[in-house]
Amino acid sequence: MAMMTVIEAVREAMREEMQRDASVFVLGEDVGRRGGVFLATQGFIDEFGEERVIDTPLAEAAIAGVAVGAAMSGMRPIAEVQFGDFVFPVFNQIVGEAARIRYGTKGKISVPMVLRIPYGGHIRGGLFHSQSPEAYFAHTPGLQVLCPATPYDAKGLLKAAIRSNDPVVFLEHKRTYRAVRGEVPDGDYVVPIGVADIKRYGDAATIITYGLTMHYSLQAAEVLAAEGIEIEVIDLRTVSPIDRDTVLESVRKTNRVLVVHEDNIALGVGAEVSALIAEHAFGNLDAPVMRVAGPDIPAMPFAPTLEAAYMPTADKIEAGLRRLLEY
Amino acid sequence: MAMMTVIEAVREAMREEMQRDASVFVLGEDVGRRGGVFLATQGFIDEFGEERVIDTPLAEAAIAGVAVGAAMSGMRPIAEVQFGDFVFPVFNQIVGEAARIRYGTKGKISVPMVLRIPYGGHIRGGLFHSQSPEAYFAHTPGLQVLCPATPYDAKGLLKAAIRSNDPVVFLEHKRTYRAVRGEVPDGDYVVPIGVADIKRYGDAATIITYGLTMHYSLQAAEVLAAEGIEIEVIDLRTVSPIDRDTVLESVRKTNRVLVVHEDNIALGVGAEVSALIAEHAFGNLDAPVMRVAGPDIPAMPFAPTLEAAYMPTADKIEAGLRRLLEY
Amino acid sequence: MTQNLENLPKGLNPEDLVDIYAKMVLIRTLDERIWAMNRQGKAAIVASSQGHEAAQLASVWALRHHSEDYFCFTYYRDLAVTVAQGLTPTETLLGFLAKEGEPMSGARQFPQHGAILDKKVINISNVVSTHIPHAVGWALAAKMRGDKTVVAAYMGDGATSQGEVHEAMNFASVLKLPVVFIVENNKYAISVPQHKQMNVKQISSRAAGYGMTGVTVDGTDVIASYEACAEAVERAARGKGPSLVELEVERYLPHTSDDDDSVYRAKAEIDEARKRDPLVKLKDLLASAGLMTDERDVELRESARREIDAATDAAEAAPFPSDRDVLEHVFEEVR
Amino acid sequence: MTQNLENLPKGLNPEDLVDIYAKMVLIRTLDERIWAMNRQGKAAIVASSQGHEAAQLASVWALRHHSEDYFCFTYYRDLAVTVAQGLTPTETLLGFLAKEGEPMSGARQFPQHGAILDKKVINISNVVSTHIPHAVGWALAAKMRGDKTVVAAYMGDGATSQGEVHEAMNFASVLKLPVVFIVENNKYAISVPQHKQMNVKQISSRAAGYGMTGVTVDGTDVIASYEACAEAVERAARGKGPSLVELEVERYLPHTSDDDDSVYRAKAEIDEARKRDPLVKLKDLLASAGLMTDERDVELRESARREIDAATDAAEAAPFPSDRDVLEHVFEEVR
Ligand SMILES: Cc1ncc(C[n+]2csc(CCOP(=O)(O)OP(=O)(O)O)c2C)c(N)n1
Ligand SMILES: Cc1ncc(C[n+]2csc(CCOP(=O)(O)OP(=O)(O)O)c2C)c(N)n1
Ligand SMILES: [Mg+2]
Ligand SMILES: [Mg+2]
Repeated sequence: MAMMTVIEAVREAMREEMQRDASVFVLGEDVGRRGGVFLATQGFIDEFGEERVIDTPLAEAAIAGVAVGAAMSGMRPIAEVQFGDFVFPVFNQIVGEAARIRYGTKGKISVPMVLRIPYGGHIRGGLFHSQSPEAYFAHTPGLQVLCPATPYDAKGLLKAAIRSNDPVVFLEHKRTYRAVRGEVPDGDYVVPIGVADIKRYGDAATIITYGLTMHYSLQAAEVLAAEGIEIEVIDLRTVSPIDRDTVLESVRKTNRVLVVHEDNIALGVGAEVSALIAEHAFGNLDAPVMRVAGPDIPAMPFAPTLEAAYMPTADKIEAGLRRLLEY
Repeated sequence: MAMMTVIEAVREAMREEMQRDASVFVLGEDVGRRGGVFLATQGFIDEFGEERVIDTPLAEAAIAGVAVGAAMSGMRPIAEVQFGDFVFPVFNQIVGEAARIRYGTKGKISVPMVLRIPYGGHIRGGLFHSQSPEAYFAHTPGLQVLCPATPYDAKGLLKAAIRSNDPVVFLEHKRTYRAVRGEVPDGDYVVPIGVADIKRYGDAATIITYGLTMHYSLQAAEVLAAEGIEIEVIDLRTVSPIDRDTVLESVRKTNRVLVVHEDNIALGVGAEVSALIAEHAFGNLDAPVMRVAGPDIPAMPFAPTLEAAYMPTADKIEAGLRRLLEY
Repeated sequence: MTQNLENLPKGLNPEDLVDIYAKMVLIRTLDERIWAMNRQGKAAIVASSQGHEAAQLASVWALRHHSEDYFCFTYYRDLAVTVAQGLTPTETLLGFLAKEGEPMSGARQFPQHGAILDKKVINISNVVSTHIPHAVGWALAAKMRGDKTVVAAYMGDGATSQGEVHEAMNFASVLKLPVVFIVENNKYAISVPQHKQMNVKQISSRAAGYGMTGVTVDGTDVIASYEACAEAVERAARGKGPSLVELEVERYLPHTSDDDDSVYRAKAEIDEARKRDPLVKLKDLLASAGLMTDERDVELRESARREIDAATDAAEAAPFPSDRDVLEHVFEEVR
Repeated sequence: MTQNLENLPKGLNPEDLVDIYAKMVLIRTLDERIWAMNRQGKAAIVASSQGHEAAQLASVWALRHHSEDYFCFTYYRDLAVTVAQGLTPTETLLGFLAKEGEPMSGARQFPQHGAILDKKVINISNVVSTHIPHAVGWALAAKMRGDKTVVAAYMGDGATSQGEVHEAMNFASVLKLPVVFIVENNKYAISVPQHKQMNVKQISSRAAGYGMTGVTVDGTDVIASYEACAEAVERAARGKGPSLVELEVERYLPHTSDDDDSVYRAKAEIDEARKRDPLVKLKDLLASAGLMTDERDVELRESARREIDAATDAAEAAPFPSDRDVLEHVFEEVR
């Protein structure tokens, strides 16, 4: 066991997979000598050479599209987009193409690629360095969308993603990169795609969340625990396809659900969670499924005061829990 | 009053607005001499000249981005994307830029543009000519997303869209273009953005839908009406922002809701409708909010047998209603 | 004619020209049949290759003769490439009729879309130009693995306006990847004529801005097309990076069967273009070299018609695909 | 120096050069202050203009002297453009400190982002190159309205790899729009050197592929930069369409305050680049022409320092914006 940060876990996962499998390579802006703007690939160019650590031109559509083409031919590219806000140029290739290639060739071609995206706010990123783009991808059949919150999950899920024979959108919350440390086992392990994790057990209500707000949710749960109220916290980890079983089982136990995410509320991942619960656990609910999420404004303003107004922090989650419990 | 098709209504709306306001112009591929591939701008180049009816290079990002720039400077461009499936290249400009410009300049610049997108399937369009992209836009604060189903709504909403000072994504279902005829009043009128329309009154259950499946929903409602079961059919018309009042009022009356759309189910517009109802009308529900929608496969296969398997048609909606009523 | 048969480009023999002509006859016959079946309401959508055949076939022969291995990323108008690569007329027609057994996508996609890996053809998408980065990625993978594949990326003139083409060409040139970008310039993107698409006469003028070689030749001339493609294929094969080959062709029919070109294109222009018909030009060339007679030509056409008739019957007799697997192949495992 | 003061390009007078020098001193002082405030933890993020000033200021003077009206679509490194256009040092610093009263976005955005319409500057987005189509659209609108605006679209070398730049340049050239594409080529996109971004030495080599004029000049040389920009502005103003002006500049500091350039850039390279410092070059030129003395230079620097000191105090004293309006301006009306 070693203590490491999320960015270290990400780096370790890629390094080990590149050591293990010669078909794995990374491409993106500044991934070479610079080691990526967040240093996810620090040292890689020395270890694996320029051929497998490709500094690309500043062109996200090509990064994604070239990765798709290489993956179609059997390589396992890991493409990096520098910030979640710069991800829209890849939509044509990822949402329009990668997601449909297996289906559109009736299974003859697969796209075993990973698109890594540092995302999310509460880092003074302002309007164009704070985006949470997961819902766009989660609406797209054919994509697997992962949002790990801890170093353990980051490493294990990234390994699973690299080994998956289908495209993965891998979202790494920027604020967790250095702020979140945790234990990571020595040696090889994977965290299965599509399986949620109960990060805290409780019976009074269930929070369903992922990413940075998973940590804020745990903080809010601690506050209520001090009052003897035990909240269950489910970390989705994979936001598409959603792990219905884990979610529904918890709902049947606690009968109250708060969905929490940083992305804006309208058609955020929480909408699908709420709709699924409505469909499959209607009879188990003692209160409406409530949502605490970013407001429906473009994420997220730069000034610290404005950013704080946007961000679903522990106190807002706590307030949401109290509303839910009082219903 | 005149009887016309949806495509005629679209054409009339644009023509009248271009006659009324010199700042309105159209741009897109083949909109000139060809009159657009669906003939939405037929005759425009003769009436308004090449300057206001601009045949562009085959470059959707530029079409959208140039429209954004022109709109920022006070023009009212109507940009056309030929098919909903080719819309991903505009995401950077529409989702990333147009949606945030008012917010990011604190109201100093607005983007009064309309992006017209023929969309949807059941026309033998296959995997890349059948897409329903509305949910991506509906997840984006700052965009108004309209999906008219009838000639009346198409004309009135398009006029409202052109006059709006904020960007509008205007989705026209391709199958309705020639298949749906209806009465359209003579002279000028607008249908307000953000207001749903009850297309059929009933008390047994509410269908919430829009676009082509609005017509299929009415067909299903007719079948049940023959058995004395009256279904209310709400046509959202604007899928973002959603008209909560109309939706919630109907739920309070019928206590049962079926959401119907052609787009795939996961994080489709129906998810947000379901989540809103859960939040605001929990106590009014006698049954879970159910969804009839496209399956979570890339929309939609080409062979007629496969297309039929995808499509939420009247019989599938009828079956959904019966499930809902039996709960 | 730019060349006589004494002076053919390296790698191209007179027999190749005879073979190419025979293929061209077959493909034209097939193309005409498909168009007719659309007018009969049997084929939902068709984009004709008529006028592009010489360019397409020359490129395939150049790939065969000048690379150790190759792969084709085609677009919807490349019927001559797919057939030359081995898609049979029956398989082709199964695609146009969306029937069971269609080999590229199982009739999930428009005709000519999907993949036939054993025949080295991929055409995933209807979204114009999205395949150009794929082709570059395929070439990158080949280079990384050290195999000798040269990748041909086909596109129309209209496609070159797309940002992804710019990004992909630049990317390929920076990494010196074995790609040949083949532009079939028929001077129209649906209804939009070249001068409204770009302010240049030659699309190959873009190549210099990427540091690669660009050339424009008469794409109705098999020999000129072969020569230009062969040089580009050799450059790619020798590790000298990508090239841009612009082949000036003609589009004789409307953009697709859904289009009506009479509203934007003068009949006189099409009549003029017919004078460059690649089929006629190649036949005349072969005849003047004593390699083709009218009798042999009639034989070829009749044998083609018989083959297409049989394929038509087979395709019409086939059922539509069963909908049982419509939920399959979203992911490796059904979820 | 490429020119002496007897032979200045049309429209540029010796007094202009003195004015430009004074602005340059002010802007360099301001830029250094901002960087220092980042290191003190006060300014969250900074992209320095140091090394780009001559290019930026020359372009502004060319726009002023050779168009009836103009508009600037800038990018994050264009501090000299925004200040030359009238953004005061205090306003600038309010932006870097994200304080109330920040005029471009109300501190919703990174510094230098948003709009100051009365000062003819828009810089909406941090997403590289998205503003290039906007600039083209603004020019289209100007042309449609018949006003005489010339639009300057600023970008870095890295930005030119984006598909949207290709699409926008092509679009502008087809419609002969009054745009000047100004590429500030500092040979790096963050850490990626030019040869990994493109396989050409001169980005202006792309212009021919769009049918427009392209030119590359020394962007640390005010006079050469002015001349190249002036010609492009005049072409645009005369309805002759867009041009691409590549200004070869230097980046003296890391990409932004978040970057560490020592891992990818040799110190010797930066030392070498310092020899082309536009500030030093212009001072030497003016001195040799008798238009600048060391005393006057010291005066300029001290007055700049005083102005920036006062601005710093004012900006530091300002409060952060209140969060009351955080939900406003999503749409025209709050919904
Ligand atoms: C991204 C995208 N935009 C628009 C279309 C619609 N469309 C299909 S083909 C075509 C014209 C293509 O012209 P060109 O590249 O010259 O090829 P050609 O058909 O002339 O061979 C257009 C606009 C599309 N399929 N994809
Ligand atoms: C679409 C997009 N991709 C990546 C980034 C991250 N990024 C910001 S600036 C930059 C480099 C830009 O280089 P260049 O255009 O040469 O401008 P310079 O900073 O050198 O002046 C990158 C990669 C971004 N902001 N937007
Ligand atoms: Mg063409
Ligand atoms: Mg640069």
